[in-house]
Amino acid sequence: MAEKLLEIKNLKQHFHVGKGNTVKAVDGITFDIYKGETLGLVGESGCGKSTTGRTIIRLYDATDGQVLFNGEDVHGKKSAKELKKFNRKMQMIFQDPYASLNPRMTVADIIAEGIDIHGLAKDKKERMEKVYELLETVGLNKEHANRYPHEFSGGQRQRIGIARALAVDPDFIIADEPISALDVSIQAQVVNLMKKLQREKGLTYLFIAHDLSMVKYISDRIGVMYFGKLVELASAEDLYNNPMHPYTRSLLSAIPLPDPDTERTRKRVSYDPKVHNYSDNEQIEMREIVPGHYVYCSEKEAQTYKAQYVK
Amino acid sequence: MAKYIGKRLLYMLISLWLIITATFFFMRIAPGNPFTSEKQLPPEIEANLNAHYGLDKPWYAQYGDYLLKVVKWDFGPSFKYKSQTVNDLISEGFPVSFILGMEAILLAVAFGLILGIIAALKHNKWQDYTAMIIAVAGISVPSFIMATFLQYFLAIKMGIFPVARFETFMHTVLPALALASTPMAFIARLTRSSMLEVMSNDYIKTAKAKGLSQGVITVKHAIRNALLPVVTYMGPLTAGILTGSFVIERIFGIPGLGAHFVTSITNRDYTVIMGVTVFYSIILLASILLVDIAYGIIDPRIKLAGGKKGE
Amino acid sequence: MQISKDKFQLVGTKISEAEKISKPSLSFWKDVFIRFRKNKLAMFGLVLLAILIFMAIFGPYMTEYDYATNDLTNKNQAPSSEHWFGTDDLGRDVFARTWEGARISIFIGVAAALIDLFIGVLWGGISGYKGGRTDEMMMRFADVLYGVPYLLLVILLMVVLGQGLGTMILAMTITGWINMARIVRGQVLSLKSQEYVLASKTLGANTSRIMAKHLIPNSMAPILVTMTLTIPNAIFTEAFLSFIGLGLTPPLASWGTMANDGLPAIRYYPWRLFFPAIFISLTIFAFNVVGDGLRDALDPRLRK
Amino acid sequence: MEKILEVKDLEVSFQTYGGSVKAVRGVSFDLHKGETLAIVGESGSGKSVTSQTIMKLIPMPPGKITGGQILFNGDDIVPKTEKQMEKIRGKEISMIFQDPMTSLNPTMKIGTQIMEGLIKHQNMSKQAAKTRAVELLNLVGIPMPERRVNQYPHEFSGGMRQRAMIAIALAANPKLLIADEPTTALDVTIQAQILDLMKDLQSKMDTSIIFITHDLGVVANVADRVAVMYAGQIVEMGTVDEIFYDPRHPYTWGLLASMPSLDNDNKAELAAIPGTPPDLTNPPKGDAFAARNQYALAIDFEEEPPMYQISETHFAKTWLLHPDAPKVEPPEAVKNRMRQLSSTFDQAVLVKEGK
Amino acid sequence: MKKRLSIFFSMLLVLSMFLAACGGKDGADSGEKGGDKDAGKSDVPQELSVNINTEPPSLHPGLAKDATSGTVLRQTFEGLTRIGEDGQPHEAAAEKIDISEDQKVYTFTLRDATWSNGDPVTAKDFEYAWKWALDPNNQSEYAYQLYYIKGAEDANLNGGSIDDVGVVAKDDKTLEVTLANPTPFFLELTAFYTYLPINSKIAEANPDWANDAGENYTSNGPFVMTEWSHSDKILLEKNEKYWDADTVKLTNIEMIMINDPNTELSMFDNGELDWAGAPTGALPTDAMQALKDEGRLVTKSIAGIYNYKFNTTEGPTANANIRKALAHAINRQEVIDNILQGEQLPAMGIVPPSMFPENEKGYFPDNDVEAAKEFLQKGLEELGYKDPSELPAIVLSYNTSEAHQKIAQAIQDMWKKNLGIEVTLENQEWAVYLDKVHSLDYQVARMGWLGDFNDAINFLEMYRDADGGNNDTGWESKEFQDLLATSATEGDHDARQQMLKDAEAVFMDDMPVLPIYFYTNNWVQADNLKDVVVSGLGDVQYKWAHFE
Repeated sequence: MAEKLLEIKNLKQHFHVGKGNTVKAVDGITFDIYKGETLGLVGESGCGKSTTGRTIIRLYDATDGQVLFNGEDVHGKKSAKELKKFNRKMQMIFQDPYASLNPRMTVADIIAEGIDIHGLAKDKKERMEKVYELLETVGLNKEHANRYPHEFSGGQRQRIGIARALAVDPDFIIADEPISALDVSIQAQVVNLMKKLQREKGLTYLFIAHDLSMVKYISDRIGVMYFGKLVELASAEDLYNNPMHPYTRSLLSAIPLPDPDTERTRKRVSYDPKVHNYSDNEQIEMREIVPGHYVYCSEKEAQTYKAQYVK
Repeated sequence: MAKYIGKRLLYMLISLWLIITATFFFMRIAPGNPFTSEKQLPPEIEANLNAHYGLDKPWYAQYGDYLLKVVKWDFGPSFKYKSQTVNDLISEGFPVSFILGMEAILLAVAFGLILGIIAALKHNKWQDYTAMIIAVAGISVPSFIMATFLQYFLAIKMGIFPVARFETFMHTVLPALALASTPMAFIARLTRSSMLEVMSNDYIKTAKAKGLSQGVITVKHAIRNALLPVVTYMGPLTAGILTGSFVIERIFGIPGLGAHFVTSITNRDYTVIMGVTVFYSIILLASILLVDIAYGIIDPRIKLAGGKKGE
Repeated sequence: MQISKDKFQLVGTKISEAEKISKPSLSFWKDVFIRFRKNKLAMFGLVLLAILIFMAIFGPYMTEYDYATNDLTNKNQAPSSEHWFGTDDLGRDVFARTWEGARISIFIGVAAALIDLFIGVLWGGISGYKGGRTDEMMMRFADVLYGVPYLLLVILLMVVLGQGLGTMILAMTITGWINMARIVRGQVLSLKSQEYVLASKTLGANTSRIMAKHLIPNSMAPILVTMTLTIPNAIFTEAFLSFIGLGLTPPLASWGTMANDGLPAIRYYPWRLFFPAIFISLTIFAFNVVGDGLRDALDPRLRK
Repeated sequence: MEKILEVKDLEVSFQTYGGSVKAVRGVSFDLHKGETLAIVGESGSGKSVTSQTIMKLIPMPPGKITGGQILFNGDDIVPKTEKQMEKIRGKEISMIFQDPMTSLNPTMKIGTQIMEGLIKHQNMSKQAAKTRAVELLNLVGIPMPERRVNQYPHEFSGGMRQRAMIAIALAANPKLLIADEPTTALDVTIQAQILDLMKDLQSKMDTSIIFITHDLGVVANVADRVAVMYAGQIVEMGTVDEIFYDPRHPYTWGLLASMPSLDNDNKAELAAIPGTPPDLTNPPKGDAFAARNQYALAIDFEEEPPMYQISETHFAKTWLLHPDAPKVEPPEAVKNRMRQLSSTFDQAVLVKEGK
Repeated sequence: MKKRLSIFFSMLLVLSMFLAACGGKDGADSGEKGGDKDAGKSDVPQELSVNINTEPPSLHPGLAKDATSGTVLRQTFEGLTRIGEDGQPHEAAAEKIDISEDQKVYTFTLRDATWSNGDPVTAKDFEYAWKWALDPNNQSEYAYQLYYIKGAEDANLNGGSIDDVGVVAKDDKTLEVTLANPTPFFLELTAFYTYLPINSKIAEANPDWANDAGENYTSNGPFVMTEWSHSDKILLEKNEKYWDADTVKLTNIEMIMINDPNTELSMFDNGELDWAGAPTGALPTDAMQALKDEGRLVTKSIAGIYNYKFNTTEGPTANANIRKALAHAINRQEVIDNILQGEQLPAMGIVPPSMFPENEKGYFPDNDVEAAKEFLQKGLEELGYKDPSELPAIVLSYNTSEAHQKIAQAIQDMWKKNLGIEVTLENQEWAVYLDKVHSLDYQVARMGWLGDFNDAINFLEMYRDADGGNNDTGWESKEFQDLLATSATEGDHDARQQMLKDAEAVFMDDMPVLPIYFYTNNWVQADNLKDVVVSGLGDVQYKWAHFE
């Protein structure tokens, strides 16, 4: 397969919540992201998928583990200059199009923020040209540059957010639930735009979402998270056709489909962590059941999954 | 809970110590001393007095002595009022200020809440404007002018109330009114804005959807939640009002604690300065603590405070 | 109804139309202003303030009398066509003194508010943004300053700097900034986890940029409201300090010193108290309703 | 079937500083006993305003019902006073809101919040109300209800809270339940549970439901009939099968086409609806959807389309059903799901003139 | 909880209404009481209400050092002598006073009198009280008032034995006092509060006896203290055991502590006080004109002076001619008429006219601008300036107070108008101010002096030494010192007066102090209140007071 852009090794992110309690938001996850692919990350709210994204981009300092970007340890970086360089390579798109744009700045200033920080424009004129170009890239036009975020609809704002991320020419974009706050019709716009940009600029995405149908559509591979752990990782088709971890199955069974007939006959599977019934001496870890399809399980379960696997 | 209070008490102690220390040194830097007077004392007598009160010792010894006294809750004798100890001064002045303060607080809270609630419920109607004009008028008139006006019109001109002194309940009405006017106005405005905020919350809509009447919604759902910011404001307010007001006490001839905050400083009555400062700080810190506890009672969510959100 | 057939021609999307924003571009502040203008009370306050400031600037020139010249033979004159607001106990024209006092009171108020703003925003911003131990220490310092007797601080300040307008303004701000700092801190605490701040961080923005471009501009609403309340507060404190005798050096007049001088005269020469008192109250009133109006106009919850 | 609710030509507008926003522009529909009507549309399409207007929960001012009728059991709600509404709210019509985090009073025990309605509408004693509250919590599937009644909302998880909201709404056995995006804020698995619960309760209590959502998957799951709203108007309405298997309005097409399918691995570009919904302060001339409509006809930019009836139950508001309109092919994704339904008329019938 | 809270608030509401309602009744009552006072002349209640401004710092005769404490002590205690209605000392606790030839030994024979608890008043009580004050362990700040007694200063300051102090109780009734020098005003001093007796039995058993009213607080004066509510009021009752109880008419005195002149006058007008203004309280200056017009204002001059001190060590005020120019250039009468309005006397000397009657005229005419200009010219020449504008800026300091501020403003204006001298004002907080003045860190500073006893020496001796405690001017003169020294041993009254007069002339010739006015006491009193005695020192006595 293609070369690895990002390697996440045993990443942990624990939050102290007072009285000596810690929340293990991310509890030792390991995966790679290949150049040019889209890796989807799904799970219910609170499972740690957003924290994973934010820790990778260093919004949080990791409790433990490594994030290697092009082989360099992201969290080991120290100097401001190195950090700045890194910030240009990795960017993020946020969930809430209302909260992710500074209401006091014009669209032009929002988009140009990266340009200003990294000094990517020689003068005002060049800066504005870049802004116009970016606006066009995301399907907006020049006239929008001097407006304020509150004048835009959710979908337009999300595209402004994308333009802001693109301004610094990143290689890798973490999209943190970029469409979950948007209407169905607008979701498609944004997803189409992201796919177009990926094709044109060779971007790599980490696409975090809880909407499985859209994740399946956009992703090459999908990771399923449950309570801070990655429980299954496989190619998109494989995950949908052959879900192995019981949690994945439950998740898939719950997605409502826009088809009354299927809905009338659908059987939901619920997930109870007790079904694993692990004993103390069992080694629970990510195991490759078939090439490229990993499940977090015990050796015994792995055998069962292998047997169940249907081509 | 106990642990929380314990921790808070510890913080209180640290704050108190810092306040004591700062006051001690500021006090000593200030020119003049307790024996400064128009008719200067023979230097030998002054030296004698200094020796007697320990003012001839090096500063660290005095500071140490002082801390020890505070710990034993014995602030020593007043330099100026020789027949009284600081403890006497406080224990005689505080009850007076307390009674007056409580009256003022009751007035301020009762009328402040009523005005604020009326204003919020009739947002942008004439009732709102009337209530807010009353409230702002309360803030707009400095207390010494308010006190003088009240005294002049209600006591001297109309003879409804006695002019001054602290004897019967009638004597307390005017000073309590003068004391209450500003906090009442603050409470009214605070209540109004927090009521407006609360009334725009979804759960008010829920209550309305249940078929509850506006009155029930206001009383059962809105006021309690709207009280939170008011309660926060009540902390420092209570401490300030209960420990008396120099201005009001002077105009109405009330033997409260407030006068000591000013006269002790102009007299350079060291022990009284420290005594009332410590006393005030304790009341202030304690009322802030009480407010926080009250907060926890009014708002059941507070116990979970301190947590960070991971996602 | 008859519709010509050629109207049923397929023309498809007019996408430029669909992305067009039909409303005129409204910057945040324009929007605020439009809403503020609808608030009659606040507009009244604004007009009042404008009049007061106008009078503070031009008032002293409207009368031939000087605010500082004594005329003991004409002391305590009631308002008349000669002395519009009467004279005080040294025979000085109260009208002239009132507007001279307006200059000083408003100047003290505004200057104190600006210093409060500067220190408060810096202190509260750093405290809130850094969080943790720094925050704890900085806020504790504010607590302590709050606990130390204010008068003692003022006296020390006067000893160190001597009496004067500057000292007076500093005296206002010794503890005045604390409130602003608390408010800014609260704002920054809630804003710093906003996604647009995170976005700026991921773009590599440093702390000062985040503060200047994101945190402070978005805290402007409560900062502004607090400022409108700081100004009357300073005018107030000045009056209080006059009351206990730590006020300005004469013949400088402020509303506070004038009201304080006029206070004992209420029974005999009420105009000496009435004019400064009414203008203190009107100013504070105006600032307050303008502040309230701003609060309402800036409140995102009340925006629709 | 008995009609429990008839909404006729409802018009609602909001007075804002920027001008008057015509949020609902002539909406008509009816609802039968025991039926679930789903209202779909993107945000700002007026679906929430419509539903809240039925309970007169929109703040007035700035909101105002500028026209139309809401007949509930034959009785017009529009002219009713607040006092009269209090007898209907909670008792006859209940509502569940989108965000269970904010729609419960954080400082009041869950039990008390359920009991309020019971005490108000059924004159229950406190004790009886509490017993009933426990039963209701049990009914909505909250374990250990005896303990839970004394807890505060923050001690409940999101799903639990929505269950509690349902318990509050159902407390007085209302005839109509309005659910305003009740599952949007929930995770998929929790959403599935809540949907099952609602269907279950509906069959037990024979309540009518208006279900507001923008998720077509949810619609397919719960609805008997569907109304598609765009820019303050219902643009298509029909049974769930009619909407999903024989949609006629290009906007409905767009909605269906913009959803990826789970079943096939087709990675072709999604048929997104371009652009942004119109600003309802100045609704565009003609069809509000025209500018975003790839099937727009010239007339769409001039004349608002009339409502056409496609079957007994199926209506669509588009010029494409005009006899003179060109035949157009719906998008690929929609074409794939189209089937011939037996009840469809041979020819679309004009219901009324567009204004 | 929610319920309880709502109950709490409804209670508040009810409570506040209830309180307001029952308050109304109360007010009506107090109104009636006022009416009672005027009714029925025959049986007027002999109850006096006065304001004493502030809490008396100490009611221990040995610790008291201020006017307020003195006011209370003067009513409750009786010294060997008491200043009578005529302003002269009369025998009080002493029945008979013998003075030795050299005027150094005083023998007091006490009359039969008892303390309020029935204990006899003995000579030992006096000896005890005076020696207690002189004992350096007892922190008496006014012990120096006793320094006229032989060995007193030594015992108090220099570790001399307390037994060597010249006061001896020969027996229960005889007290022999030996003075260091002949002191013509000694009998007047024995009426002063530091010279009051202490019930030695009680005091020895109970060092804190003076801290509160009660059985320990025994006194031998016309009244006894029955209640002391700190910072609020002091209640006195007639002392039935007082030897001269028949003279005392008042049954009760209420001394309240209101520190606001306006409030005080308002209470007086409301019938809540029988006296407003000096010496115990104060009148608002703004009320003076009206009170004078109404004919209600009572004025009495007292032995006290309001002056500006000059720093004679540096700056332009080091030049005597400049000082004189400044002194001549002010219009004192105008200040008095328009600002003080209390009929004060312009001061052109430093000893009050009650001691030097010729000082009603003083050493130079008031408002002598011509002379002032001449002095200024001379002064400027001496300093090498051509024009007053070249003078370094003069700073006039005063402690913060409305009256000081007004006077300073008026004088600032006069200096500017009459001499063309620019003066800046500087006001300071009291303690800071005293600190600066005492350490000569000023140029011109306001200071007042109230006589402790009725003798000119009291106004002169503070300027004896440049570093003397109350000099504050840095001024010193050999001639002045010599005159004072010889006067101290001079037994003849007239000769001594002349020496003191000469000393004042020396002082005025150099003008280290700019006298402005001699104080007066101004007050209003209830019409039917008679015979309250206010002495030339501003001491008030209620022994003879009564209502008609």
